[in-house]
Amino acid sequence: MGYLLDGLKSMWTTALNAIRPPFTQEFPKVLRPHPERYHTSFALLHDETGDEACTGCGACARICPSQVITVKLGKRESAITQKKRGYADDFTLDLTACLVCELCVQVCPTDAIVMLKVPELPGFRREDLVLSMPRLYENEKSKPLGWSNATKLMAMQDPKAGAAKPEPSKETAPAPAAAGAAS
Amino acid sequence: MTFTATMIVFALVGALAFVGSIFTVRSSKLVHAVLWLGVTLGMTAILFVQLGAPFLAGIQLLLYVGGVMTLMIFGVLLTKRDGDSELKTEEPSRERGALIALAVFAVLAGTIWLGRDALQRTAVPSLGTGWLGTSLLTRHLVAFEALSALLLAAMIGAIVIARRRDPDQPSEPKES
Amino acid sequence: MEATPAWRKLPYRRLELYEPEGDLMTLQLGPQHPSTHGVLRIKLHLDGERIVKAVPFPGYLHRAVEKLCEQLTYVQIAPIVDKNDYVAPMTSEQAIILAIEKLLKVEVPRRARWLRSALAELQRVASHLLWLGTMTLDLGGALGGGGSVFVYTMRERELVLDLFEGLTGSRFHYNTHTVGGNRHDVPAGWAKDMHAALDLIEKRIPEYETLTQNNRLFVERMRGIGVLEPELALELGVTGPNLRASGVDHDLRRDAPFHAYDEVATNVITAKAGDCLARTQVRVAEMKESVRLARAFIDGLPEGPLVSGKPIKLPGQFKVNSGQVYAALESARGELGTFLVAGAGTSPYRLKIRPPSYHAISALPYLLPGHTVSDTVAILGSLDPIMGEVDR
Amino acid sequence: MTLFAWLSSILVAVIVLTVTAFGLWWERKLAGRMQSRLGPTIVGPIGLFQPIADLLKLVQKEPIIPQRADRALFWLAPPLTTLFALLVAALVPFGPKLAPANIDVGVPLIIALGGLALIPVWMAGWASHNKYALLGAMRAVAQSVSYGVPLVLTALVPVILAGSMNLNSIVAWQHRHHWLVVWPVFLGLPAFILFILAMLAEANRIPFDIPEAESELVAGVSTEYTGMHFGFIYLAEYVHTLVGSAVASTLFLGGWDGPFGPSVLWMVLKTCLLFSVLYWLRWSLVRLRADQLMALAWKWLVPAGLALVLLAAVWTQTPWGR
Repeated sequence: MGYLLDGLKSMWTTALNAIRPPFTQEFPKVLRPHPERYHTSFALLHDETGDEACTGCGACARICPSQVITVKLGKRESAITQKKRGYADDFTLDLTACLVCELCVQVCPTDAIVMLKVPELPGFRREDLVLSMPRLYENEKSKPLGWSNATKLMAMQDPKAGAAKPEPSKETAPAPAAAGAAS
Repeated sequence: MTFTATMIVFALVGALAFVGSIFTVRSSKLVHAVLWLGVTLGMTAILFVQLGAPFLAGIQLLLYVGGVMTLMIFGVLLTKRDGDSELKTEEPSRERGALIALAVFAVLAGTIWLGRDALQRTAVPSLGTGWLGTSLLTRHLVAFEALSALLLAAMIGAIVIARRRDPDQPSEPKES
Repeated sequence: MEATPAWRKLPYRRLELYEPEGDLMTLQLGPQHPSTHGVLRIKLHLDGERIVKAVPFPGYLHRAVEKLCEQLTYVQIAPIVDKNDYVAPMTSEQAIILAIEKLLKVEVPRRARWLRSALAELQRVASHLLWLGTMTLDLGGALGGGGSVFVYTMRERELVLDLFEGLTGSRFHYNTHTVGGNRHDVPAGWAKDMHAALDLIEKRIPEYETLTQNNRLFVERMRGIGVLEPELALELGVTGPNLRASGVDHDLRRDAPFHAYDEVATNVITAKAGDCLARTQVRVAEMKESVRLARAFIDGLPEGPLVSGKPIKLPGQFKVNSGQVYAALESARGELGTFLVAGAGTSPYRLKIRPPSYHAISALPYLLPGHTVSDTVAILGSLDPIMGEVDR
Repeated sequence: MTLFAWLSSILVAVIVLTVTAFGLWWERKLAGRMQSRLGPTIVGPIGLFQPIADLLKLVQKEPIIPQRADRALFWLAPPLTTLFALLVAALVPFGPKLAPANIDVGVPLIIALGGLALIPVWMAGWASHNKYALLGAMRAVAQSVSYGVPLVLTALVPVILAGSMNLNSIVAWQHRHHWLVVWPVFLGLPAFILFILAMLAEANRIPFDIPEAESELVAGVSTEYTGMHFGFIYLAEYVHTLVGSAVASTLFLGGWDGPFGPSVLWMVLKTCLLFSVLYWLRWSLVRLRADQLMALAWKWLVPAGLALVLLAAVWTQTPWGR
């Protein structure tokens, strides 16, 4: 009898879940809301003067754990400021092997590379997932940009932020409930 | 002699039963033999229906096709999959078998031939399952119970044989 | 010479009693099988449906992560090892970061430690939820009650992943830990979201219990199956919930505190029986405990900096020339340790990961014999191995 | 056979296949909602044509035969599974007149034909030359042999009470008296529950679907099958469950008997309701182990069934049961 009772209880539970609204959505028709920090693909930015922000320093290529970024450094005169500075002659990012670890964004000294907030990343050929330099600059204009850039990430990780408050020693650690909720 | 639908069905079913029995004997694979036997038994069930004994047909399906076949299947599953599946028949036994089959056929045919007048005269009464049950539990009660006791004894015997353990076999592991 | 203890039994029954070709059937369970949790192959010698001998063959998912890490600098390792334990990437990342910090002698700020603890507990909840789903899937099939529990637990796991996404921007491979702290600070309103999600999970856990460990049909499949004796478990190095279900009171969160576990007391959950049911009960109870701990850690999150050293700017910014360390933490599956030998400069000379799953599946040859094929999936599921972690 | 009998048998076949097709859709939709999912939504309005899309997909697929398989049996088994499952449907009365085969031994014949469905399943498992399929076939045989007994015993309860083995007479008896599950409730209800359990086991449904336990045996007997061959085995399971529901509602729930309206409607309604409940059960429970299944059959269902048969026999001799 206990088996029957437990079976009925299980059936009750599934019935309860059947009454609740479905959790899944029809993917292409309904897109789930993405949080602010959501990131997928990449874009290269122009700086405030309208020039290409990337200086071709290659910091992103060096930090990348899976080595998907290749940068070719070139030096030439800027068309806008007329100053000679570094440019990326070629910049390729192979998304097929990208870990989306955001390290390249963090190390960029000029906030040139950022990530995108596009909902999905499909591609049917390998070429669709290899981002060449024109495509990266195209992404800046056509796609919604992500939240993070190097300045913001660095500010968040600043060791001196909030350092004014001395760290309480372990003996006087406050009870968990005493400290306020983080915001 | 006119050919009615019933006769055509009878001829077809009878032919299939015959073919089935031949293949049961002649199949080189044990599994095919069992399945052909199933065909034969199933066709026999249809013959029962034609003879106005649907209950017998149902029981034939339930017990022979359902039960006996299943047990044979069990037997096949317990044999090896490869190697042994080719059946070999010794030559002398084939002749003896044919002789026995012929003898059985002669007896059956002779009985039918001798009783042909009686068969033609008496119309088979369509007696229901109720009549069958009543007669089993009144007129043939002793025979019925004797058969039950025999089957019970056979069952107990089978269990005893199956439960005998080889002392060399590893004991069951404790599950707790 | 002392006598062999009773628990040190042979990992298989006496094979020589069977004809090598006739009596036994060899069944290759896996590597492509619905319930080997990835690509584990188990060679089963069957007598009917009863297992006489079982030999697990890991290695089908070997990706040479340890060797790869020797080529990478310290700051690049964290996103790579994320992929080891693909069910709980957060703790797999923390384990490596702990070892690197210990090697480089980097102090971690208190805020980062509390945040890491909260994340670890959330990850434990998510991991145990997925485990419960797959475990019931093994028992009930994809087209049955198991499938229902699986979808329910995935639904609740999504809530945790949503939280992680809100914090780090990624659902799965976060790279949120860095040497000396965390990369992402808690966004506004995140704590409130977390409490809401945990409230929901806490409310739904009794439903899973109704469908699984309080359901007699489920219990009958699990009770007395795959009993892991505590001595054998200790001998094999089994840790985590599998060990605690065998009655050994061992939890690194309490016994060798890392992160901020020395500041918030952990209740260690143990069970006596050591069978599949005990492992289920321990994990479900741990889920509730983890919900409590996660709340405590996020409520008490201290103010202060998130990173003590420099944030990552260069691949080779951390240098050390000698030393070797072993650092371990209690992941959802047990003691996830990292042994790290410093090379000259910015890369490790040798990195060895001690995955709890590997030790858990090493118990399979001892647990499986005597059980049936149906029990195989129950035992395997209850040990909660993650093949990405086993094979690395 | 009269023209009317031919027409009614065609009508019943059409009803069964239609209900099965929409039963597929209904089950997926039901399962979806129970699992917090949407279920099929794309093909047709609210995914109504999903079974047709499934069928088209299965038909297109290449039939692959393992090299060492027993070709003849491998080809023959899947259509036979569906055939045997459909044969049972011919015996179920859908109305006082709408019974394609209104024969006196309906109950034993239905159980016999239901048991026959085992043979093609075993053929499929054996012919596949696959260890998982063979294990599945072995389990199917053992399970079917065990559960045939309680199935017969519980089906005997309405036979004894109604005094007939004709399904139509049993329904007519329930029409004159009460539905069996209503009165005598202490006989009808337990017999109904036992019958449902045994029927689920015969139809290989959760919690008794161990012959094709996909988490243990990959897919059991259907492991090696592709395309429409798999489709036949899949369809047979549904037809089996559907016909089982129809038989159970005939024996215990009054069959075509209803307070108003056409009898076919009531029969289909009861069958579909029972079908839904069975699928509700399916999506709520985990499966049993093979030995537990045997223990349940021989230790509980068979003794209980025997006791019910005895009780029913005694009941007919009491003043209330005459």
